[in-house]
Amino acid sequence: MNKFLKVLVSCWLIAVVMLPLSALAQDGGEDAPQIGFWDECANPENLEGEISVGAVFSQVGIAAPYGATQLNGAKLAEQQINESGYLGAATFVLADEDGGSERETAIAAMTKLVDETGVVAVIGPTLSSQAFAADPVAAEQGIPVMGVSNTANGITSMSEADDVNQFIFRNSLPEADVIPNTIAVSVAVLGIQKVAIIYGDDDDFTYSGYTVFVDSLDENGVEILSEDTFQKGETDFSVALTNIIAEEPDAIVVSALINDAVQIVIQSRQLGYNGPIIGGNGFNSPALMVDAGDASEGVLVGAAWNIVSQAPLNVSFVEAYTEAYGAAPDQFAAQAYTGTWLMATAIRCADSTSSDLIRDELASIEGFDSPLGPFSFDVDRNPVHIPVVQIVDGGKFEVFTDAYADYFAE
Amino acid sequence: MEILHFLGLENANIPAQLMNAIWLGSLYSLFALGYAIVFSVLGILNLSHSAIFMWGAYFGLAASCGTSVYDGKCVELNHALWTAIPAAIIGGGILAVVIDRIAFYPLRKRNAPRLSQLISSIGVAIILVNLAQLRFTAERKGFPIADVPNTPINVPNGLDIEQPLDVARLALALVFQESGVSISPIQILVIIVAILLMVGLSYVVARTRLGKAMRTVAFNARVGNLLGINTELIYMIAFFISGALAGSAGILFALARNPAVDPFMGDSLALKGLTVIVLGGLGSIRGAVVGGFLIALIEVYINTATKYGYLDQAFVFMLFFFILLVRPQGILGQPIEDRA
Amino acid sequence: MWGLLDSLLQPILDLATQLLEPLLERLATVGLSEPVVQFMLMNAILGVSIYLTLNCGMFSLANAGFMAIGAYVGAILTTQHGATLGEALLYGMLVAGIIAIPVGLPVLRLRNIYLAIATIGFGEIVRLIILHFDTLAVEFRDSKIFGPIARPILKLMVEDVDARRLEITLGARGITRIPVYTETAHLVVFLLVLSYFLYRLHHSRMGRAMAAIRQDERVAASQGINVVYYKNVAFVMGAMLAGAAGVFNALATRTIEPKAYGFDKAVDILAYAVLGGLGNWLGPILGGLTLTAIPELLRELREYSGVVTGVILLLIIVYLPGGLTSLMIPSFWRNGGRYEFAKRVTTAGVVLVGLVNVLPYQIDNGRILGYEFWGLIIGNMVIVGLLLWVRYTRQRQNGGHFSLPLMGVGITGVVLFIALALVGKIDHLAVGYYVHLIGMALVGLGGWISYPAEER
Amino acid sequence: MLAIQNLEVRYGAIIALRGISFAVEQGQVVTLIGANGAGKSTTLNTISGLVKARMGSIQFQGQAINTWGADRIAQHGLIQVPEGRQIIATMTVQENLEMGAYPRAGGWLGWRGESSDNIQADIEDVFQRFPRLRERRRQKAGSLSGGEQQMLALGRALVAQPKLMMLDEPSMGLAPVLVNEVFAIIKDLKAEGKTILLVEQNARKALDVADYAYVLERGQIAKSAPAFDLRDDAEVIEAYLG
Repeated sequence: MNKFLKVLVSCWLIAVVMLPLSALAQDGGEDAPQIGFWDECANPENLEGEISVGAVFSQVGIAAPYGATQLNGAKLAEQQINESGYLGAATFVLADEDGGSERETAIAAMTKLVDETGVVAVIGPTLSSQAFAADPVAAEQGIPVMGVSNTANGITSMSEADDVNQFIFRNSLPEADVIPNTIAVSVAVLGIQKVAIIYGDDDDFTYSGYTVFVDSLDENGVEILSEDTFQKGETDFSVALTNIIAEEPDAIVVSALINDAVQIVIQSRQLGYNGPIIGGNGFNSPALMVDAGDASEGVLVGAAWNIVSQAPLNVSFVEAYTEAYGAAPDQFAAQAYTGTWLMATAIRCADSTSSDLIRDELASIEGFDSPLGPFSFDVDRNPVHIPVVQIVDGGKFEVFTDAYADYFAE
Repeated sequence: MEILHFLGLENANIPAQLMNAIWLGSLYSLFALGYAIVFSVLGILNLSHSAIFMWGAYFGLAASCGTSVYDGKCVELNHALWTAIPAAIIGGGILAVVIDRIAFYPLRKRNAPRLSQLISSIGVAIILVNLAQLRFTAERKGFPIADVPNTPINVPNGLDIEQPLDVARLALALVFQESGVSISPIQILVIIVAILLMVGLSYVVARTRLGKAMRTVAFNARVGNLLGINTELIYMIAFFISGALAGSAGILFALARNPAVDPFMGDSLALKGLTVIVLGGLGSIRGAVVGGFLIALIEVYINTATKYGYLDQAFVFMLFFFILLVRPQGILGQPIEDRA
Repeated sequence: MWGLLDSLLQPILDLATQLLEPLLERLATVGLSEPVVQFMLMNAILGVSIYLTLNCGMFSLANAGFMAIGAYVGAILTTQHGATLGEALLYGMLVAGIIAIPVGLPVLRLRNIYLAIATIGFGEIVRLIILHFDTLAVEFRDSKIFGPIARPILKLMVEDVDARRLEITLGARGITRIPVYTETAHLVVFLLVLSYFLYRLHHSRMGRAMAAIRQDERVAASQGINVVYYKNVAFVMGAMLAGAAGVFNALATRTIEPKAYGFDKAVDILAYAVLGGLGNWLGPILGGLTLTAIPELLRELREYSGVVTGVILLLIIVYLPGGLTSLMIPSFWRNGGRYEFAKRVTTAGVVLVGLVNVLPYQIDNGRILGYEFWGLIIGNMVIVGLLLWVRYTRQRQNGGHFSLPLMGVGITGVVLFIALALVGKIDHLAVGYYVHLIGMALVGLGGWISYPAEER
Repeated sequence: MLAIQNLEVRYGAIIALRGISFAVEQGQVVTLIGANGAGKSTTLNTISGLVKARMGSIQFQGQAINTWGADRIAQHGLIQVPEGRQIIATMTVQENLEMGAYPRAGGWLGWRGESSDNIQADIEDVFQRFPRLRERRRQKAGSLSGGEQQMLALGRALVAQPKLMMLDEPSMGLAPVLVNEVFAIIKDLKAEGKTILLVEQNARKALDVADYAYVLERGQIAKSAPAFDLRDDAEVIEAYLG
């Protein structure tokens, strides 16, 4: 009997686990935001039924924290698009598939969306390496795919065949665009002469960030005292930071994702370092202030999106997101939200579900007003918008200007 | 100075780095001890140990933060901070016992090969990590920053030296400040708790009847049985201790490195723990402690004194590989027969 | 010579492609798209690679490392030298095999857990070296001692050896723009050839020697079997297979990165083999196929799929000790005469489930059942049930019993279906739903009845 | 004291014991003799609870013990000295003897256990009996010679204050001089009134010390008689005494 019970219990476990724990109820936002090409493109007349746009975001594995907010951002956009009747008679359906955190899972998700679900376009996947593996699956079949968090070099030119590349877009500003600006501005304002670098060397995002940092530091004539590395999952940076602080740098330059960034900021402050810490896109999350608290004061963040930007579209996005999910959005959410609206805009302007037409409309989007600011694609389907340099001051991001020149002076 | 130059340490902040090594070593040892106990008593390499570590942190978090952790970040404490520690220890212990009953007991009863036990521990690890992700999401969580005393001890500005405690604190702070060491009260707590647990455990294993029973069962479970030892009970206790150690390591780590709790927080320690127990000698309690501090020291040294800091993990694994080949029983281990 | 081989192989590959087409279409309808099938096949090869060592009694976890080596060799050859799949495969396997020799000689003296740990260490070292290869290459090139040796080797990998920064493995970013050469037909043919080879191996002198070593190394040695030799041969063969899987993997995913071949992968590979069963070479193949398919089949469960995968792994290890293939080994189905009734009940259940699944699925595309997606899971259960039935009509002896797996299958089926109806994945009003529930309940009941009284 | 009825044991498909029955009375020395693989050790292990019987009953002092765990059986004074001594090599001689008294001391917590003075007194008795152990009490048991290990194993069982001792091949692997010594000890124990179930391949020696004997053959009892009678039994002489 005993054994039988055990079998029963084990099997029951499956059942229990599969029961839905919670269904996230979403209240609709009342005021429709003024986002979108309402005037630039006429109301669509030929669209009807459901139009599926795929979304490949990581819901499990190491990239899941980013995938989760991405999905939130995209879903918010989906809801607004449908409530505002942006696509006329048609319903915009976000067909989201879990991309996992590996290349194989992203390929599988992408293939499913393209071959089975029959999507007209795809947003995602979360990681750059997944994009390299999975984007061509869609692009080779002439389905446009837009990365909303892929920052590695060469995303939009990944294929040998240029007609495949034509279908690959991204709206995420690569580190190569964000970081030079950050370094130039901070060197100009603070007069930095020597820095130490610490970066994650087993992640393509942080590694790319590191190489760009080195190049732009060189260009600005800043001396690099030392380079230290860490690997994903390491949570103790005290050894490297102790070494760095012993070198007395003018600033610590960090290329890390948010979780590591928070730890590095906290630990360097704990070790007695009070100077500027310069980070890239990875730092651009409300978690920096929430998790690091006072330690985050004086952290410089170069980013594609600024949460405190008072641009009306950004304010309404932040409000709507916070209301729907009970937490402030991060950059991943903002980019996914904008990406989804961009895709819907391309569909609206194409007034067709033909992937080719959608691609052409997407490529020709110019001056699209979004939470990211006025947005355009360049000829290589990379985003064009102005990166910002922010500083954490008084528990929130502020735009970093000349006014902060004496901020770090004793 | 000569010797420092030779070692490449002339520019290093040696006291601070030594403190780092001690703190890292305490963490590694505490984590590896649990690994070592289960291995020595049952011969199981329990790869779900790092998942217990992670769940221990969540247990602690849930205990002092209440239900708010489930849905979002913990903004304020529901119960006192210290409740997190016993919750993690007991929770981790019970979890380990449950794991044993579900994943190892049936296999043990059947005399299944060790291979199966390794796999079933992997299965458990997969389940636990995914459950944590389901329950708490993959977002990193932590205690409210204001509540955790993890600002470094330093000389306060306006000090009231009338209290004897303050004098002690001042003295401590002065020593730290002079030597360039920066350490927070919580880190000191970790080191103290780790050392207490290690000393206590070695005492239990070496001196008490329980320890002797555990050693007997570790040597040969059949003999233990014939001597009147309830081996299953001993296994249960061993698993409880192991889980409690993992849980305590988890919560202490979560406190010291607040915020640090996410479903993957055990990943990097899983392999490191393995390295530690191999280096110290599989199944050797003292070995796990020595191994932990040794690995921490090596890491710190490579990072501080050489330009190959990025290779510190590779060095550790090379050493690990080399030790296995030359002396598979580890530095302090008993000679083994498991070798051709 | 290469051209000749190519022209010989091409018709076979074409034929295989044609034959596979309907099968792939059928699989795609249940969520196993062609890339997924490819990954299943690759993982089957990986399962075999570890099986070769396990079959010799060696508990090695080095194969993720060898897979990484294969993948990087394949990627560098195709991107830098324009190699074909065949060439990449050949060199990938060769390099992995050559590296396996010096690794195997010292490491294989260890046993059991010790060997496992040492090979985990090896895998991590490989991953870390690949991660830092470019930096290390510069170090070696500029070093006075190693420079002369390193230069010619590096010349093979990169055009400009004297560049300031060498870009060979590209660290964490990994190699991108790898051409996609791997086709399903390649993998199927490779796996078929491999199966034939394994089949022959089992009946060869070498196969028997390896089996003897697994049984008892000392006895084998005393019978004049060269233990060290055979163990190393098995290790090298395993490494070459893992290398081959790596090449296929690299040439299917367009990009590779070191972290894809870390400890997690090593553990996955082990799970393929053990899940499938180590009784014979079919086990790891079956295990690789199944374990890769499960998460995809469970895709609809989304965030729950990880837990379910873990539970399935655990259930099989705990309740099906010999893995999936043990269902096919006669001794598993021993039973006594008192099981006649149980047999009838089970048979009825199997027939019900089988009918309601297989026939309507073909005829009505699953509409009678109220689902489409879950066809394959159900199909698997039917196969399991049929296997049970076949086995115990053929073999009725004393000793162990098969009640637990039967009950497991039955209860899982029932629970799964109720749960699926609850989450709304199955239309619970469909006739097939109830027929299915009853059928599965009967299978479980059969197991319960046949459960020996004294062990209840 | 100990009564076995119709005991049947299987290892998978292999039948090790095919329904054997025998009894051991208080104060008796009973021996089981037979060839390798006849099922002698299996019998002892089944009584000790290490192996579970498929059928049959085992009664000890009127209680059915066949469903008990090995530890509980040992706690009730049914102590086995296993084949090959099996002393705990990693512990000292003293610790080994202390482990013998583990159930008496009240298990791992020491609840309701006897005082350690009592136990230490019994350990001293063992040292009295085997003075060589006293000299080596602080040594690791693994460093003892074969004969010393056998004495330690016997001593460890004695510390447990057994109601019935089961000795599994005590003479195995020992030099002839030591074999004589071991049997001399068994004779002493018999003289002290201890109840012993002895399993031996050395049938001649075993029959010399035993009161009653059973001959096991392929899992069945082929013969049973007072040991004295079996010594003269032609078949037994041919088969085991040669």
